[in-house]
Amino acid sequence: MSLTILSKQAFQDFVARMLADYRVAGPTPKNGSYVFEEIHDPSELCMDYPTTLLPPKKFLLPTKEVLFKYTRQNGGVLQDPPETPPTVLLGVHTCDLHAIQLLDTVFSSGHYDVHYMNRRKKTIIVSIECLSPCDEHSFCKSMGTLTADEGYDLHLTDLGDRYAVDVGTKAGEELLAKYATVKTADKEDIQQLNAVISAKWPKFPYRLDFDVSELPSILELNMKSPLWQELGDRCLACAACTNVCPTCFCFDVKDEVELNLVDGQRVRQWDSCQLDEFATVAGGHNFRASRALRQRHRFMRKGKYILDAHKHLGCVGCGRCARACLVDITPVGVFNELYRQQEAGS
Amino acid sequence: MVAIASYPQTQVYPTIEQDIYLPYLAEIADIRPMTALEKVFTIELPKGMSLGHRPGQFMEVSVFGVGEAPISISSSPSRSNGTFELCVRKVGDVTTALHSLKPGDKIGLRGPFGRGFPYENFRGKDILFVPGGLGLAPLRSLINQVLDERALYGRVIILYGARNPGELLFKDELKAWGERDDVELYVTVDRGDETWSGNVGVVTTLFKHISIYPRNTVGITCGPPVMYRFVLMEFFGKGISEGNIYLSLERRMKCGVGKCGHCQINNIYACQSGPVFSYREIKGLEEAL
Amino acid sequence: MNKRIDVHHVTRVEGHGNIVVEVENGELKNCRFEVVETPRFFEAMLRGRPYTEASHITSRICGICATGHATASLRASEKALGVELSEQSWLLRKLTFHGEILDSHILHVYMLVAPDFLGVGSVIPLVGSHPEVVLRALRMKKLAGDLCAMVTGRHTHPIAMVVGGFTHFPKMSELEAMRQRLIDLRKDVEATVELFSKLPWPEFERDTEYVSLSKPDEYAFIDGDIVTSDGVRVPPERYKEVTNEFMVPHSTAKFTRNKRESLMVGALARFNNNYDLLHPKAKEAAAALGMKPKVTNTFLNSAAQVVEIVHSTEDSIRIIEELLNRGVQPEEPAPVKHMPGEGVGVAEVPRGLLIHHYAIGEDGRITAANCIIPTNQNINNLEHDMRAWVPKVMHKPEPQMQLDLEMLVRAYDPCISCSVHVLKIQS
Amino acid sequence: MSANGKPKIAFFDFTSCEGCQLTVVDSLQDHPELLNVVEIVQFREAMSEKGQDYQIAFIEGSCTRESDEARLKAIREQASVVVALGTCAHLAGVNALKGLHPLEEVRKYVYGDKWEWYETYDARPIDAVIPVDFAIPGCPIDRNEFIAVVKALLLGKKPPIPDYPVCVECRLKENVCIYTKGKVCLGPVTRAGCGAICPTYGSSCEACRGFISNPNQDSMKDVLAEAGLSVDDILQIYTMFTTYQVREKLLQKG
Ligand SMILES: Cc1cc2nc3c(=O)[nH]c(=O)nc-3n(C[C@H](O)[C@H](O)[C@H](O)COP(=O)(O)OP(=O)(O)OC[C@H]3O[C@@H](n4cnc5c(N)ncnc54)[C@H](O)[C@@H]3O)c2cc1C
Ligand code: SF4
Ligand code: SF4
Ligand code: SF4
Repeated sequence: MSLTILSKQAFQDFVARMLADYRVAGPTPKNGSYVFEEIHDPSELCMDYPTTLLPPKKFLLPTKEVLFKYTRQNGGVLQDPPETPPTVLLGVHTCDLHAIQLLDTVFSSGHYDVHYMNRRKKTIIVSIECLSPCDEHSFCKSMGTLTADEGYDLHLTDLGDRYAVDVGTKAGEELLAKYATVKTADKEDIQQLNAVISAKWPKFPYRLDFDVSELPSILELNMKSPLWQELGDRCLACAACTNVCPTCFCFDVKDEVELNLVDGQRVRQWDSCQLDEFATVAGGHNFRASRALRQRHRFMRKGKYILDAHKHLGCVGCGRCARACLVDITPVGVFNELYRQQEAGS
Repeated sequence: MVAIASYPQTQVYPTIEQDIYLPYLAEIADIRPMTALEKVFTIELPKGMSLGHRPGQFMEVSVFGVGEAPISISSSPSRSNGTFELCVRKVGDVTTALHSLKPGDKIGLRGPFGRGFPYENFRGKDILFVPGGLGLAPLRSLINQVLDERALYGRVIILYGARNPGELLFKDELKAWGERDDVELYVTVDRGDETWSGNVGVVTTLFKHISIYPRNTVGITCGPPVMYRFVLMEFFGKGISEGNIYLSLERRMKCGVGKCGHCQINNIYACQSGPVFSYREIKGLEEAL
Repeated sequence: MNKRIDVHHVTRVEGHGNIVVEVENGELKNCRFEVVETPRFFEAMLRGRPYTEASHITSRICGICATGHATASLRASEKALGVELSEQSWLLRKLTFHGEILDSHILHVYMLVAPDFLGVGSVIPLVGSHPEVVLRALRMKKLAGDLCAMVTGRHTHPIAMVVGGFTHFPKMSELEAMRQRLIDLRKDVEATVELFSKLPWPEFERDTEYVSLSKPDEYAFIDGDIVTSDGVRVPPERYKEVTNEFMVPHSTAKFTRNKRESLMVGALARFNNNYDLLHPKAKEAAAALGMKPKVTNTFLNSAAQVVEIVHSTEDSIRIIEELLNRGVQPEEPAPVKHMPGEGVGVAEVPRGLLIHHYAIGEDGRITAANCIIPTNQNINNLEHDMRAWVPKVMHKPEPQMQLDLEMLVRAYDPCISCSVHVLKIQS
Repeated sequence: MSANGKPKIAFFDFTSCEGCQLTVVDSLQDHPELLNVVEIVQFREAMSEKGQDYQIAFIEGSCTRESDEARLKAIREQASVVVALGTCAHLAGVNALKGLHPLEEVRKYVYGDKWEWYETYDARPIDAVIPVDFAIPGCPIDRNEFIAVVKALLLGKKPPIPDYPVCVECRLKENVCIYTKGKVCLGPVTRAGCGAICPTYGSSCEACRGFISNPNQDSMKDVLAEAGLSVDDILQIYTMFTTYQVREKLLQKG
């Protein structure tokens, strides 16, 4: 597909026009940080942002959602949950895009999850190329998520006064055709795009001391590392790490009921393997009772288990968990330390 | 790590667009009190529907307004014709709500889920069942399946333990099994009382009563987490091979379909790959036992 | 004629108080209002705590006037430490204070006072008999609570108010929506005035010394001089000259008096002293309620609250419009200028004049604290009112007499749990 | 049950600010239909009627004098379910602050030479006097949580009081963590359920809801120390609402 150019002004118009037909969400400032939020005017967007507090995942897997409604009378007549509106997600970084690809696999394979997939099918993703690292915590380059070849409908690269637009899907192409005034890239545009992309890569450091393809085996060999206990001693079990993670997808399911005690709804909401009760069963037995075991489980999932099950790594290097942790437990620190222990041991 | 085999699975949600979280309604046909804590529910399926389950599979049972809980199917496929049975221990919200229901009330169902016992592979072999406590509920499904096609199997040995005589489940059936000469049944309780003249001691103390030919024996156990290690040691002590040992594991479960993460044992989901596993499949899993 | 009225725990008031009245041979022998609330010792607890905690601790003196306590507490620290609030902070402080006045007055006139006039024991039967009144009350009260929550997070125990300003700022869209709701509220406010203008207030006159804050340019709720209807005017720092606390054995609350045998604070005192500065619409409401200063019927304290409901509604709309015009900018709290320090914070909380007085040490911890609560100031006056009221009602059957006495108590809107949280003057 | 089948509930107050009862009144603003499913038979703050045949008792406030114990016991006798309403009742709350000073000195400080007129002892939570079935934490309680607890009790479920830290709710609300602003917060060890309302409004969590069952206090103290707090400072922030809890822990440790 040919490369398209969208001036920044044209981008504003593009967004403004989409707002008539779509729920549009993108990065917006909040208290000195950024969040993905539904917008009502293009001026609310800030496309050049470091990272957001929660990942854009929340639009596909809401922190809390209704699975269905019931009434307790006559044994419960079931009704469908409310429909989600067609949505455009703007300004998704490539790390988050990789995470969404993982979620797509999780929720479409095995038992098909209509709730996630219905939303996903109604969502158009306009991602954006990162040109400089968010901060010292991002390690996308090490995780291979610093760019993406697929998973987006449209992909933007900031060329200063305009965006270069890669078209990834038919839906993206149609969106552009319907709402945007574009021009085809000329030689100068392409030269500048090449220059911008070439200039960006060296700005991102590798932060893992080993190649990411070794990560699963490093983890597997370190099931019994003393590091887990150290992490368990420090961990506050506050679940900040998993709650801000773009790939975590564990959830809890609950029944809610109205005060008439007749009508109600079954909801699911984000849950975390770091919390005490996550693996506790009747009789009080907890299959991962210690924080050490739970931290191990978390990192095993990120670097190995999810890969085993879904063919995507469970960590995309966004660095959110590292930023959120009050006791400095970071994936880079943990993975590098395990690698060091392994090297020292062998 | 050993790959987890997939046995023939019942396809409950055949079309992809169907909602895996949406329960269907079924009626409670009968409720039999078992012990102070357990009741057996006979569930009548919607007309024309058959469960088509395997022994060892479970249902997600809903009481609307209260929640959902995974419960093993306690009746055997051989005896489930438009109805099936659940044996429920009252321990929390959903199970208490179930206990307060009456015949004719409706409940919500999803499932059957999980991988049951590959009993076709047990044919021709001797089977040693070791249920502990509520562990009899899922194993009863398999035991009755085996008894209903009794000729296809070798010896059937059952070692059953409960905490006290009052907590023994399915007493009628235990009696009937005990009276059959093609079933070897031993029952024990941790603590006896004046009504009890049988064995006293934990379930592993029953192993001394039996002798088996390990190469041709399948050992199957289900019970509280603390019990597994000890039963396994007895199985090994009797010489049963890892591939011939089967366990049904309990985990916390929310979705039953491999998404919610609660039942994860290292890299596998107990609800999908289990709850029935051969020991060989899980022995490499740190968190399994 | 012998009668003994012993209302053990007056209901529909905040906190625990008992009425004890003994009439022997047609003569009033004994007449007491006992405060039996458990003492809480807030003053002693404040010692050693950082001044930054003081407003959070003292708001727990009273769940109804939590915002009032927090405000007086913050003003005491701010005065002590030389903190100057920005104009925006003042607007927000006043706005949330109006929310408090509205919330408390609505609760009082509708849920605590109105049932007496409608002949029922609580607001609950009114749900069946006068649903529109109850729904209106709930609607109005919800708005008041939401107004506070918009600024400070919640009405009971506000969060976002700190020494020097705020930690959270309402969004323009929230202000706009609130303005609209307040404008829509006018209908309910009018209906309230109408409802209360028709009530048969008991006839009872007893002049007393009315004490309140006063400011030259506004109907004073936060800061101002302490003035009395007997012509006294002192700056807040000299509050002791007016309050003169003393203790009586039948009460865990302290009593006060000034020029006369007793004094009164609250909506009626504010109305009497600051009538000229009321919003014109509030003055109209006063006319509809048949009130013109000086009003000396204690029962009309509730009517004065209705007048203030009008005033606070209108003034809230004005403040929000000002905020919308100037825009709301997140800003850091104003800085502390000096430490140590000593300061007095005053506010006209729903039930009257509230005074917090702190000494703050060099390490920012409170070394001494004193707090004078409106209800304390009123209880003495209440007993004097009772003495004047009993002879008028003692011929009535006991239940009616008891109700009449309870109504007098409720007219004060006493906040008894507040009143025992006395923080003693440490001089 | 009353004749109409509605369970009867009653509210009682001990040493408190009555903010929790007020929150109950506030919850009626959003949920007037509460009155369709329960019958309130006692609520001194809001009504004069007094019914004695209640099944569920909500108790607000701490016990701060011996003479209150009998009243508590009488409530326990009558009610089949006793719920502690708010931090005062649940954990003794701010009332326990006075216990940081010698009792006699505190009494004299406030009431001078009349100190003996007023009976008092160190504030204690209700469950130090009578068995309590459930507690609704918070100073004040959260009105949605109150409604959720009532619904659970009516359905025969365990009240849905979370046992995970405030941080969970705080992160899901996308608040900027208080620590990134250079201030400290007790969210990581405090029981959630309030919607992390304090951090949401820019203020630190002060643990008004008490601690989760299994907090990592050692690590928490390291975090606070790293943020520049002295041992004294740490003790002070740990005693705002949780003096009683902290003392119990210390006593257990011996
Ligand atoms: C595959 C499988 C088969 C089971 N078969 C049976 C059976 O045949 N009969 C039977 O009585 N029970 C069975 N259980 C156990 C049963 O699911 C739990 O006891 C039940 O979920 C408790 O639900 P509740 O709402 O009554 O309790 P809750 O009120 O939810 O909780 C009570 C306690 O159980 C824990 N718990 C919560 N959810 C679960 C969960 N999903 N699984 C386990 N523990 C949980 C809680 O941590 C709490 O400590 C089975 C469990 C599994 C995983
Ligand atoms: S817990 Fe807090 S709000 Fe509730 S009564 Fe006690 S001090 Fe008041
Ligand atoms: S502000 Fe407090 S509650 Fe929120 S995440 Fe940070 S530490 Fe946790
Ligand atoms: S954030 Fe903390 S202090 Fe605030 S209400 Fe919640 S638990 Fe209480």
